[in-house]
Amino acid sequence: MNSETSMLPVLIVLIPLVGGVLAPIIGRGIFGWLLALVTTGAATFVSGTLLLYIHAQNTLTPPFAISYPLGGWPAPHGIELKIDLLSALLATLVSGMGFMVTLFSRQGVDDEIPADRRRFFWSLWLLAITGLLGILITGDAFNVYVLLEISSLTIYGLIAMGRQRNRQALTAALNYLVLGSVGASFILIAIGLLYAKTGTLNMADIHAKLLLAPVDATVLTARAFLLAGVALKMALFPLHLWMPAAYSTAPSAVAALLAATATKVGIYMGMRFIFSVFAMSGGAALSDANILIIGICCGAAIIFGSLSAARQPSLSLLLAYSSVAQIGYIVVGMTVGHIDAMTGSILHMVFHALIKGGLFLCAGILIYRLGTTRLEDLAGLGQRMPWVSGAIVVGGLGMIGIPGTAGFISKFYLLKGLILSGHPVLAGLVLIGSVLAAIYTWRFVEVAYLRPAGDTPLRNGLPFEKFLPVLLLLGASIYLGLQPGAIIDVAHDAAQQLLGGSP
Amino acid sequence: MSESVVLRTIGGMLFPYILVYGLYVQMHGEIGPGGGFQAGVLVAAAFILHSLLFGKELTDRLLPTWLVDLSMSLGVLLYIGVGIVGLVKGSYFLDYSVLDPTHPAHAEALGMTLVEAGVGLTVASVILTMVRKVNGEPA
Amino acid sequence: MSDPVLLINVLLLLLAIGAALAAMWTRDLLGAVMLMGIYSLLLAIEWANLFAMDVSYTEAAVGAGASTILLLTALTRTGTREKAGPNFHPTALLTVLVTGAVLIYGTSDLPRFGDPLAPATVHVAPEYITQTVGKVGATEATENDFGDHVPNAVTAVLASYRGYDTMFETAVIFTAGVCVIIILRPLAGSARRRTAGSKEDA
Amino acid sequence: MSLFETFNSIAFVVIMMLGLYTLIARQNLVKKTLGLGLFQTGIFLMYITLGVRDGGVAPILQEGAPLTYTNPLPHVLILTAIVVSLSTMAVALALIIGVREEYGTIEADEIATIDRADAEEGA
Repeated sequence: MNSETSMLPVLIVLIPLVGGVLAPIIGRGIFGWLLALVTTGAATFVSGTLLLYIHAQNTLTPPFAISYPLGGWPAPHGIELKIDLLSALLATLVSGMGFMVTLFSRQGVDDEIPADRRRFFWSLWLLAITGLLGILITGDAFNVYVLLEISSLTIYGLIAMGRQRNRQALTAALNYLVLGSVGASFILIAIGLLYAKTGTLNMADIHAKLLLAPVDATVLTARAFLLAGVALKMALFPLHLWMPAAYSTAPSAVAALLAATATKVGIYMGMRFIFSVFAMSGGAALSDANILIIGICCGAAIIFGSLSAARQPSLSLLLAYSSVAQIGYIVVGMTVGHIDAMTGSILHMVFHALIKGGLFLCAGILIYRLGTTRLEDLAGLGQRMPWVSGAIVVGGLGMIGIPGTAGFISKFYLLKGLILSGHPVLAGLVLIGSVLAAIYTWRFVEVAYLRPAGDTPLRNGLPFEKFLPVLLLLGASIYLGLQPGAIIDVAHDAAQQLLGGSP
Repeated sequence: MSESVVLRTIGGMLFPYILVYGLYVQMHGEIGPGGGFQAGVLVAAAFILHSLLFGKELTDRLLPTWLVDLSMSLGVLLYIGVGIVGLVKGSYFLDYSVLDPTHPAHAEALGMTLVEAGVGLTVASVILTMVRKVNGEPA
Repeated sequence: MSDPVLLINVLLLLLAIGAALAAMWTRDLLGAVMLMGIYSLLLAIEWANLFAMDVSYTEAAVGAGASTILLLTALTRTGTREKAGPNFHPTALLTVLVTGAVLIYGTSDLPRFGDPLAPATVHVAPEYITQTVGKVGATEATENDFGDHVPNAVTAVLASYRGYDTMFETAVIFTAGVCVIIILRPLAGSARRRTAGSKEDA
Repeated sequence: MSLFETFNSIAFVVIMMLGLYTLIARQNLVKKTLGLGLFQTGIFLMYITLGVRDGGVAPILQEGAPLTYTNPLPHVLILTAIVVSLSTMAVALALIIGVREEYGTIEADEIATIDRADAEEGA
């Protein structure tokens, strides 16, 4: 790596961190929003540059990953940043989504957050993004825990800001705090047990030491605690209970940010630990019993999440339960350890972030203009707000996985991988999930287009800066559905790196 | 504010000693147990004692909210700033040895003193803020 | 490990568990907080007994000091009495028994207490003690990374070798401060009334 | 292996589970927070136990006699974890005070009843 690009890895977290710490000082009025916009934009630029660089290098000399020793101390004594294709791809996704949602939220934040607290709101906002980005690029197990706590604490605070609209936001935040802290503590226990067995905290080093030692009770327990903790964080059924309440009561900008990024980072942690730390020699990272248990959880998530989504009274809750189901898809793909399924899983993470982020932004617009997302208040929305309801339908089609949308590509790879690896039942579940997604999308279509317009007053016009991110996100999902070559290439290479067992 | 003259007198005498002890724990971190975090808690405790004895108003005048809010950020910024020096001088982030190229080992110790000071500043102001806010004091 | 240390270790932990049990059992929140303070002090002594001096200082300052102050202050606004209710909770018991059994199983293959050949003792830690890690790309082996300026190995690891972690640790406490400000900044009255009030002001 | 040497393993599991039980079984939010804190101290004990070494003294290096020291790394990790635990507790207390202002109670089951009533009223 040449000298100009050599400091880029650390800049990914440093830029939003500095922004987050400066926000309480200089973030008054419009400056908080500008600061957030500039820092997330810069972070997107840096991580995008790294993604292109790593992808190019990986094509030349696979597998390629950047290592950055912090403080100049070599690993395993120091902490190193380790950026491979998956890290860079997701870092670009998270910072890019952060940028889009920030672009969206100026008026929303003015609307939903009291003036004297907005600079602190932007501080938490940027620190949340810092924590999520940090998890993606670190190569140190304990560092993951510290960054996880930063992102979690900020998210509790951000959800609690929904209190202005709905007091349930406080209990939702508190429930999430309790479950999230238990999850993080489980991860801490797992890291401690691993440290006892290997004497190191560097992920690559732990992996190397684990390969030399026999698998014993301590390692198995560490894996069990790690999976349980990560499942809590990514809201995998049946540990999803905190999520719908948190998503539906948080300020609309926060809900969009969480849906697009936070659970994805939880899944990334699971992938990273399973395949880069625990993977046994030969690549079989999980035993058949593990796959059975996780498969059951994912199947239940897909069925239960979709069915619940179809019964929810409001669009926000519908979207939240649909996320429960989508997490099932992503996890099922990574569990079987097949290259195509993993590719599908990574693609689905990206596409779901784009689509669900866009849909939650639409919900944000509804709150901004109607003050509610209750489905019965959305009657006749197709005539009253044609652009927004059109966007919601496009997003819904992507969730179903209609050919031509991005959702089709990722589900195609998921199905292919699941069938080729000999899991036809799981493949069947993915198909059933698509049918159920059609049902809950139809609920919205029925309300918005087949019912006479309601009389809830529209408060504001449709601001362009709010609709632009929606257009960009959903447009990207359509574009990637029609021209999927490049992103499939990246996802495939990332999956290969991950399954190769190189952290 | 405490009504008891005895408490106020003894507490008032203790206050500077706790502060000095906090400072000692802060500076002593490289040699013995202690460091920014423990020192920060001690300093915050000194000011909490001060406000219990002499009333919130006096402590607020001594340490107004804007100043405490500011030092919360400044502590972290000091830490990051020391790290950025390494970056700017062409080495790695948080490499303290570039602070004094002629004596790298000495520079390491200097860098650690500086970042510990940042930790202490942030911890002291955050804990003071937490207690004030939980106690329901206005912004 | 010498016997007195082990004996004191067992006694201190038994006392601490006793304090924790009492704290969890009582329905008087004020009492529970004070018992947790005592528990923290006992732990602080236990950390010193296991030669973790810095942890001992911090436990005393945070567990017995800062947390107790925060909890007591919070109790003045939330009430100090816990509602009476059943102590037996089948779901909780089941969860705890399963988790505890898995953990006990997991500890069965841990290295012996104080084992000088444990991986944690022989792999990375020795260079932290001798302080001879040496920077990336250093041409000659350093005799001592800090030139004997930093005899406290805990501080050396905390602020230098793992300084990146500590930077984020500072950011965590900063975050907590901002969270408390953002959640608690307004005073008495409900949130909705306050927003109505602030609109009138504007 | 004597009981003395396995005692710490049992002790930290007992402490963790005591905290976890309180966290789930008790309805009072402050009590749940105390349970969470207790759970976390159990993890601290686990880490510190890992660092112990026969004949080791506190890792404050002294010149002269070659001494054996306990492992400083777990101490560092637990210093960080203590800070995290304090931060979590502070945020939890802030949220609980907010809940008390909005709902007038800090018992989880009563809050759930109020939330259900709210939902039915809205429907």
